Amino acid sequence: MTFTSPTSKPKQHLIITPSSARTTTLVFIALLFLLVFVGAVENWFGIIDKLNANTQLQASLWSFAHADVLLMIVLFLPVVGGFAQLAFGMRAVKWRDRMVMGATFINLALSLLIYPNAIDGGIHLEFPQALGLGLSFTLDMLGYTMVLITNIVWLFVMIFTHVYMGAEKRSTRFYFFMAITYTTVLGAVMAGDLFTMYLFFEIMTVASYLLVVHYQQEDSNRAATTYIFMGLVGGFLILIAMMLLYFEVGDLQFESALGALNQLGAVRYWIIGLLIFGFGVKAGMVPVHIWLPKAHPVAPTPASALLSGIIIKVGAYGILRVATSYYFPNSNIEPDAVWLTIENVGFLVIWAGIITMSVGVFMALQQSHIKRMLAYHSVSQMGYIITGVGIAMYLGDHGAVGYAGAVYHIVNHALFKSLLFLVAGVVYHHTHESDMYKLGGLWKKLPVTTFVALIAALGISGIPLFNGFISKSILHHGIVEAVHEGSWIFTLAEWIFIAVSAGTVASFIKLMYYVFFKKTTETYAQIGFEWDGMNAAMIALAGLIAVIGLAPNFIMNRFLLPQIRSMNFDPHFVEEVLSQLNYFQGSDLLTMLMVVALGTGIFLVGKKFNLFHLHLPRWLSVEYLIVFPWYMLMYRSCKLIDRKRHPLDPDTEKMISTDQSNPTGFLERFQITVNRFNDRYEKPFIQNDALIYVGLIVIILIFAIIRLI
Amino acid sequence: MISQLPIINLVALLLMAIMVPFIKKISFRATLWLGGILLIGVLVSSVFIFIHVANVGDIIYHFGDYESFLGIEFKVDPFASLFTLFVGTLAFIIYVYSSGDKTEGIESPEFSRYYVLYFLMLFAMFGILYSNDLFNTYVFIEIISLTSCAIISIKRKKEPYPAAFRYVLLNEIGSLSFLFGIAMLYMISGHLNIDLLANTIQSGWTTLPINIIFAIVFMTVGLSLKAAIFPFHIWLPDAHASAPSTSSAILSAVVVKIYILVLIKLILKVFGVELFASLGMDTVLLIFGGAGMIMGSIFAMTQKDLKRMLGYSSVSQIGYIVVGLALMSDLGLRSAFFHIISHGLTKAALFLSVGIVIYLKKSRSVKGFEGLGFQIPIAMTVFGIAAFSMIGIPLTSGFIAKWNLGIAVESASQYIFLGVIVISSLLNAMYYLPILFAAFLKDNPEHQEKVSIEKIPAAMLLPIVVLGLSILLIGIYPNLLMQLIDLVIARL
Amino acid sequence: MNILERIVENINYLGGAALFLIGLHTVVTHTNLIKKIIGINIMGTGVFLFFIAIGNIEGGTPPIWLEGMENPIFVNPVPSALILTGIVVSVSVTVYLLSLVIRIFQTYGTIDQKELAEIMEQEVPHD
Amino acid sequence: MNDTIVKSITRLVIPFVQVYGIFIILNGHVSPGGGFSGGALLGTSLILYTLVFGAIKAKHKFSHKASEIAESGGILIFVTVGLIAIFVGMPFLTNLAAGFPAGSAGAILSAGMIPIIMIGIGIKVASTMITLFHKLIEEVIQ
Repeated sequence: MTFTSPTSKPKQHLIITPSSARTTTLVFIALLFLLVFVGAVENWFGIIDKLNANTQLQASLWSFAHADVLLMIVLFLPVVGGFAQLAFGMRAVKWRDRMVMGATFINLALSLLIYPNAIDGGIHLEFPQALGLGLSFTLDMLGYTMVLITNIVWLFVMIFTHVYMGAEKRSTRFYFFMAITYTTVLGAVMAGDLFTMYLFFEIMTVASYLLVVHYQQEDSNRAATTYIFMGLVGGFLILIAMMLLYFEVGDLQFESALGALNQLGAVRYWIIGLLIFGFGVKAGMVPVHIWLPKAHPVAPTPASALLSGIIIKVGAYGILRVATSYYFPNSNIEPDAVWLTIENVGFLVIWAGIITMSVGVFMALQQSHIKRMLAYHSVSQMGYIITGVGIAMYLGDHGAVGYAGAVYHIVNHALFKSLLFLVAGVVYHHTHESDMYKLGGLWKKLPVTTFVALIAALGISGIPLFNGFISKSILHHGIVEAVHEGSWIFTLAEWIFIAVSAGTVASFIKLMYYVFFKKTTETYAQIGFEWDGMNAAMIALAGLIAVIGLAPNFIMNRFLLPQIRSMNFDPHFVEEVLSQLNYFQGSDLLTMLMVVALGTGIFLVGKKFNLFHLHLPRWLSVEYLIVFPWYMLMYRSCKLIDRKRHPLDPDTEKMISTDQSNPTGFLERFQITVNRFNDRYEKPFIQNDALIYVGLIVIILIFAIIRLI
Repeated sequence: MISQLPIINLVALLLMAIMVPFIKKISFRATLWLGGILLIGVLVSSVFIFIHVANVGDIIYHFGDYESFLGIEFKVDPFASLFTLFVGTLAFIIYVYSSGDKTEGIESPEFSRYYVLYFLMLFAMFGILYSNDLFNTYVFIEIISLTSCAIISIKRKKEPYPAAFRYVLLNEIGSLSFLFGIAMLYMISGHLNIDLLANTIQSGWTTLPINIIFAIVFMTVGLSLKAAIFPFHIWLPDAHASAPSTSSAILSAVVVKIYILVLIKLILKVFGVELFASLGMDTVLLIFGGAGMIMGSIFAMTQKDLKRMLGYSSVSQIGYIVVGLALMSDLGLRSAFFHIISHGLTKAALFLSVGIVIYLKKSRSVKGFEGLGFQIPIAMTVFGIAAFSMIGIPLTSGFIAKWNLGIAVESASQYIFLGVIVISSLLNAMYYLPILFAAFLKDNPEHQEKVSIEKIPAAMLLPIVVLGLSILLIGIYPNLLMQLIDLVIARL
Repeated sequence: MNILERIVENINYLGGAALFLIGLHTVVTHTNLIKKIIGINIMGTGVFLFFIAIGNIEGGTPPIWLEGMENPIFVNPVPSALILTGIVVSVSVTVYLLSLVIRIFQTYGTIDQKELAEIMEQEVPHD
Repeated sequence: MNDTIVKSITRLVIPFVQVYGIFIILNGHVSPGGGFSGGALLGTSLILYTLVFGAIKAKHKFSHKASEIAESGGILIFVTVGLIAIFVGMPFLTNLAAGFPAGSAGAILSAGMIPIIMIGIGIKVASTMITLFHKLIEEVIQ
């Protein structure tokens, strides 16, 4: 008996199923809400004036928007929804998905409503008894910016996920932990003190672990293990810094602690250093970025989009928040010790950012796996943000440009990087191929995807009229400012900045060329174009990228400047320089032209001479540098204890080579070494029960008597 | 009447212990019910005692109506009543669990003996906390060592015997050191009553300092040996591993802490902090505690046997308590008390949930956890909560304990211990997390998609759920407990 | 001379301490489990002797008041009472240890600690 | 131990040992000695019997059941006497103040409750000594 297998599906042009119609409508409504929000904020057609005329309506709306409980609803709606989804997911998958999207949508709508409250000086909420120290939430404009961008990206990614995860196993668990991660991200950015921030940050690490490990394959398990351990290390570094800060300052509210900090010596450096490293782990700062390129490729696409788009930003947000609160110098006073501290640290942070961006882009150029390349670009783009943060720290009260650039770039990067990951997901969804050299010619099959990918690539490369250009030019101004007011050495940083931008251009030309435009023998007959929620979500994100690029002043004037004005930045500087910034001035455009030309050149040269297949020697990898000293220490101490027997197996040399094909991960290697150590150490003691008692009692007696004398 | 309650508690526990062999002849089930009701009664009366003591004042109880310098004296202060409450609560929870899990290695004729030992042990623990007399404390300590050793070796299997032998041997050496210390103190003062001793210790220090040095060193080392403070821990992993899970839970969660409480009582009430610190003993304890925090975790990482792993983890956690104590400040003591209670709840939850795993799989290997999260979801969730508490993830009591210890360590300017806490937490993560991952994220060939809860008796599930919830409760509202601890410290 | 006098004066205490040390030495150096138990007992005896020595008064009588006594010098009764309890404890511990040794001998066939450790190591292979 | 001399002598000695033990228990409050010493003597007499006549015969004299009852009974006597004071409203184990008759000094029936407690302790100690010894022998026989 033979089956006639159905041949490739007949081509379907723009067939809209009811479900895709529903999701598209949702996207449309969401965009409409955003439009109304922008309109209301900008007072188009005199909306606000009309509202003001109707006092009763205005009063009720106003009191609703200023209700503190709204903040708590925005914060806890996702997690409540998450439990409901868990209950629903067992029975009706359809309703679960609707609930996810609905909850996210309501959250977005509510968070838009908070805007007047946030701009009036922020909401402050306290729960004094919780967790001993008390939790507090503050929503100023910086936090609000983060909340809003999180909500926007989350909604579109969730709509995408609805289609994408439809056929996946264990999707209920995925949604549940997605919801918890959502709440924790919101909690971390709404936090009013470091303790609250740490609480949500730590839970976020654990919850997002479940997102990374979702496929439960060998590689995803290993990547996720790296992720959670590095996350825990980061968390513990923050914990130490927090303990020091709490003890020395006595309060963890995000406000200036100059008086107490001035009394301290080196501890001042320890606190800020540990905080930067702790948050830097999550932010993907070199050299603690190693989890990032591992975790992103193995996670499900929505998870990597959110991981790269939102979660790593929380790390950058953390650095920005602590650097500009506790340590923030007061412009009224003369430079003091804290000022000097923050200036020195800021100097290092700028260079950390510069190194991060160059390492990221250099590694990205070598990759063939689409998602890994995007992950390295995340590292690189985080370098931009960290540079901005560093400028804000380094220049003190004149650092407003760096501050604005960093926040602006956080917003922009959230949009285009999540979109790029979604594109990679769509490509994988249709072709089941992630190696960009094996793909090609997809623009005919996936026109919408190609279009949005192009917009996102233009955005990330910093082409004028797209959003990346705006934030990059602000950051560029910041570096120039640092050269003027600080050290000439930042001229070097400026050059690197331009080179990195060129590298970004080159690698996205590469991506677009190999994936979408290259001619290939593969026909991908099975792909038929179909309009669905994924396309709608991606187009919405692409639209936002373009709109921000065309009208950059909206975010600047309505979000960043209110925040900056409320802080201790030099008001003269802010009004003179920052609010007068002209993004499309000649020199910037010229620089950009140079960057594009350089980038194209790099791409052509690289393609011609096969430079994209270079690989670094193993001993340069960060993991090797961590494992090897530890191994040698153990090896030596084992030899000291027991000279006769070789402490480790002869084939352990293999274990320390960071050979990717070797299945033993970092953790296993560590455990094996410890095990040998344990065997050597503890056996002899156990065999002579009371010996240790005799020895120690004699030692302690002698010690006590000597102390007495 | 309320001043008679402590002694009624003690007598009730003792009577229960000796009546078990008789009642069991009528019905074993009746014995279990009676024991449970009795424990509830003891718990309720402990609550009353605590309220009375907190509001009215210490209960001082003279046995046989003799004066303090003649007879045995009980003194129920907030310290004693809080920790009897702690002991009673955990004992009740573990008792309920043990009534469900009757199979683990104990043969049915031994059940009643198990409960005899259990109630005797409780009797002795209550006695230690109430007693204000050193020799009386010694006797109760000996009762605890004997009963706990017997509980370890009650299984008719091979491996517990050498473990129990080592346990008794070392415990006995510890007890004799303690007794030697008592003899030294009796020699200089002629008193065994703690309050009277404390009055004469200063004059003794001027006349016979060498006696006091010997007393301090021998008593500290003896109690360290019994409390498994780091270099003296070698008996603990074997002993706790080979015992039935309920015994391991009570041993690790409560019994070991009792010795630390005795040490605290000695340091604060008898010797005085200054005298103790002037001999450098605080440094010694600090080193022991710090080394234990790290080494306990390192040894735990490499264990193949799950319960041995938990035993080593106890060693590391005892290190936290000892560091808190060795700081010799109110903050340090606060963190030590909090950690005693937090670790008691957490370790009980861990041992009991592991007990369910053993009940199900009849194996104690660290490896066999694949897919267990779907077979016994409740138990593994509680295990997860407890593991997070061990690591110190916020929202669990372990985080608050670490936070308090961190603050205490800073106030004593021992900044290096901040690093030690972090490294130890990280090492904890290294051996707890893989188990959790295996349970929830790896598929087991024999695991069915359906969640099957009904295989486990409710009497085993209920206690661990209570433990898990209380870990979270204390983690979210630590002030519930902190108020009580502050009261204890203020009145100590 | 002075030192010798003090030794003679405190001979009771020194004897107690010496017994304690001898017991400890036995526990640590002997691998035979029964000898370890004996060592524990010797240690205990040392401490008991120490206690009794504290309570002793030269020329004292048993501390029981009978009619017709005038200004009796009693020996301090408390240490004796305490040591009675101590002996009870010591007896029970000894019996318990001995029964454990019997069990160990029955299951492992040896009461030597080194051999025991070897057997146990063979039975539970590491890794 | 099938030696007639030993057996006969043991038969002869045991009653004296036991009577002496009981004497020491009952005179605990008027002369050195007491429950523990007397109980130990009582126990020793039965241990001697076990050594000479073997464990099986000894079991007939003093069975498992009897030992259980005696052990718990000893403590019960002690605790009950102690509890009487609580019912009167005095601390646990209060002697004369709780209403126990003092008697005349030096007589057997004097010192309030102490003789009763001594009897309890004596029973307990004696039965414990025997039980421990029997248990050890059982272990070996198994």
